[in-house]
Amino acid sequence: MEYVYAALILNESGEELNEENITGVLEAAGVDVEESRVKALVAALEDVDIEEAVEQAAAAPAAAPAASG
Amino acid sequence: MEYVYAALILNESGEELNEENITGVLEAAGVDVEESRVKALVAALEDVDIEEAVEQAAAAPAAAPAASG
Amino acid sequence: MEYVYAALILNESGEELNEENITGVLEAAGVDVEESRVKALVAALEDVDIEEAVEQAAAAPAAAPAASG
Amino acid sequence: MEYVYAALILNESGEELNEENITGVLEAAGVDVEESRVKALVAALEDVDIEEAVEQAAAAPAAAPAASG
Amino acid sequence: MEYVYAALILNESGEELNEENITGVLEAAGVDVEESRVKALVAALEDVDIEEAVEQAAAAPAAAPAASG
Amino acid sequence: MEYVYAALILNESGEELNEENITGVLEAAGVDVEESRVKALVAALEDVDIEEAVEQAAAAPAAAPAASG
Amino acid sequence: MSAEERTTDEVPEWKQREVDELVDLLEAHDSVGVVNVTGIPSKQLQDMRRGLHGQAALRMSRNTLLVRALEEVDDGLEDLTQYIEGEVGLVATNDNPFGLFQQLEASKTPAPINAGEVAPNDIVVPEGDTGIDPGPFVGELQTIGANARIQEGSIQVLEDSVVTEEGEVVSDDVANVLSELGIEPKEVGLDLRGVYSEGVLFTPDELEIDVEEYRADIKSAAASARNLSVNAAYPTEQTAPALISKAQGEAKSLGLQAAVESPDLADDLVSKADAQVRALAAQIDDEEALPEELQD
Repeated sequence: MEYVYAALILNESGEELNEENITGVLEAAGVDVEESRVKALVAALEDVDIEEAVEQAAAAPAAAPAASG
Repeated sequence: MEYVYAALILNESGEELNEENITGVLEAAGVDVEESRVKALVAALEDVDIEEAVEQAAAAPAAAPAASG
Repeated sequence: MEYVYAALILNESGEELNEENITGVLEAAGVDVEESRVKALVAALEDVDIEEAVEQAAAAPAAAPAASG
Repeated sequence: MEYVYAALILNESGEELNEENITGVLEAAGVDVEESRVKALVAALEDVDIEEAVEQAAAAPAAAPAASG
Repeated sequence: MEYVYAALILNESGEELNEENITGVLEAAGVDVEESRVKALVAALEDVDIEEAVEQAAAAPAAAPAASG
Repeated sequence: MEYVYAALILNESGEELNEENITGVLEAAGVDVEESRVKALVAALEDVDIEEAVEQAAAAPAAAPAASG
Repeated sequence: MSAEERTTDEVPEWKQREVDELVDLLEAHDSVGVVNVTGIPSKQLQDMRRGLHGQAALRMSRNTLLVRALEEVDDGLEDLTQYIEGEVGLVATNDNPFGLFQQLEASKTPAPINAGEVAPNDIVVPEGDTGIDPGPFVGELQTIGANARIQEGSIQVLEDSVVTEEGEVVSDDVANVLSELGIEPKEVGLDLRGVYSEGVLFTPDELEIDVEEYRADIKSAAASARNLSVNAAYPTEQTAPALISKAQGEAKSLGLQAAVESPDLADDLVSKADAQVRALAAQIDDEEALPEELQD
């Protein structure tokens, strides 16, 4: 999921969701980045309205952590 | 939520979840990082089993009618 | 509800759930403490598994806010 | 959660929700307070209508039994 | 989704899930294969227990059409 | 299920859903193809609206029984 | 046609002509089936032939000639000769064999069963009013095992009653009662024994397609692919929103569990705390210890 997380950080920071930026975030986290996965992610997200997807997720009930911390 | 995503990426890459690393990831994403939030995040995550928390999210399938305003 | 919150804080800090401690927390918050309620609360919680009660609440997600702001 | 509890006690007592007060409540409960978490909490709650958030929680169906892990 | 279907066929036939085989299946179906997507798929599936991943229901976020205002 | 997956790939690639194409996809995946099953599939799918079935699957969070790990 | 070369003397010319006709028929169609026509009255057979017109041709002949024709075409059709036995006919169609099977099934009609015949399925006398006046018939019903009684001036069957099980021989008594009640337990029609189609021999059980099952399989396959795509974090156009949602859910779950002081989580953290305090308060059964808002 790290690729998706990276995309979401960029979405929040307002930076462009391109291969370079995703790769940069992942590398900063020490991920051994696969170029093909970055490409695939960017391609898949091209026509997706991230805000909308995020809002829908947010509207869903917060997933219940059962075990106390 | 970008701080939490950063923590999740580090969790997957296996890098240590410390202030420096989180700051690095966020900065790579162009986030204007607040030190106190990073500190707070690291402190909050100290005693939490991240794997477990993530799995619990999967257990509660998100599905609720959104009436966002 | 502040009395019960005080109990929850003490439960997390690991301090003893006694009258003195509850009174201390509440006074620090500027609450005008009623001694009889503190007494009653301490007595009532004697037979309660706080962890369990808290976990059950956590399991029920703070369900779907109708109108997110 | 103790930081959040502390904020909610202050909310009920009517005291100001600032770093000093939160720290005071937590210390009275014997919590080893992290300044950064207090800061982050105050910042996070700045734009939150606590009453509303609480009402929404109350509206939520009470509690599914936790399948604790 | 055709790439995923191709992986699932290979998983059932017992053939190795590698780039060559996936490309072969897709080409036989007249798909104009993108190498990077094939690579990404192989990489994504590397550490995945396909049987388990297939069975574990993925949340359907799109379920709730948001009447966003 | 491999026969059905093959049909779904063809459905996405836009190639005709006929015996030859299904057989081709399956053989490319190393499946030992049974002609009668291919024929039955083609005949049966004549009466199935594949798009609709796929959409229904996406809307309902996966019918597949969850074998959580 | 190669009829000129084939002047085998032992075969009467009319037979050879008939075989040639059959061969022409077989060669002109993609699928050929052998059907059992035992017990079908000729009138009904004609109706069925008419019903199939345009979609399938039904031909009857002597079995020896059918076999000869099938063998003459060769090309795999000779596999069908194993089914040429008893009263049979050939059906030829350009439809696929599954469609042919469906057509033939649909054309079947109910028919009475005679004493001495083997029940093709459980024979049931259904619950309900027989409409027959009280009389000895109630005894006949009871004799064959139907739960019958006189009620409200007529003979009533109180529950669905199996009077002959599948595979059993129908007795005189049963046949009489069924006839009296007008029950027709048989399905009469062209019974496919086997179909040869473009190189493949199909038996009837292979031809019975459950379209619903295929629809369900498609859904299940699509769901599997979706699950795999999301769970393996391999994004596709269709699953990208689900992945975002999943990532969001995971972050939220972690954030709430760790009580991360984030503006995005503040609402939920407050809600969670409130839910917890209420849950704990609910365990307190001393009124006096309860907050005012929770006291009665």
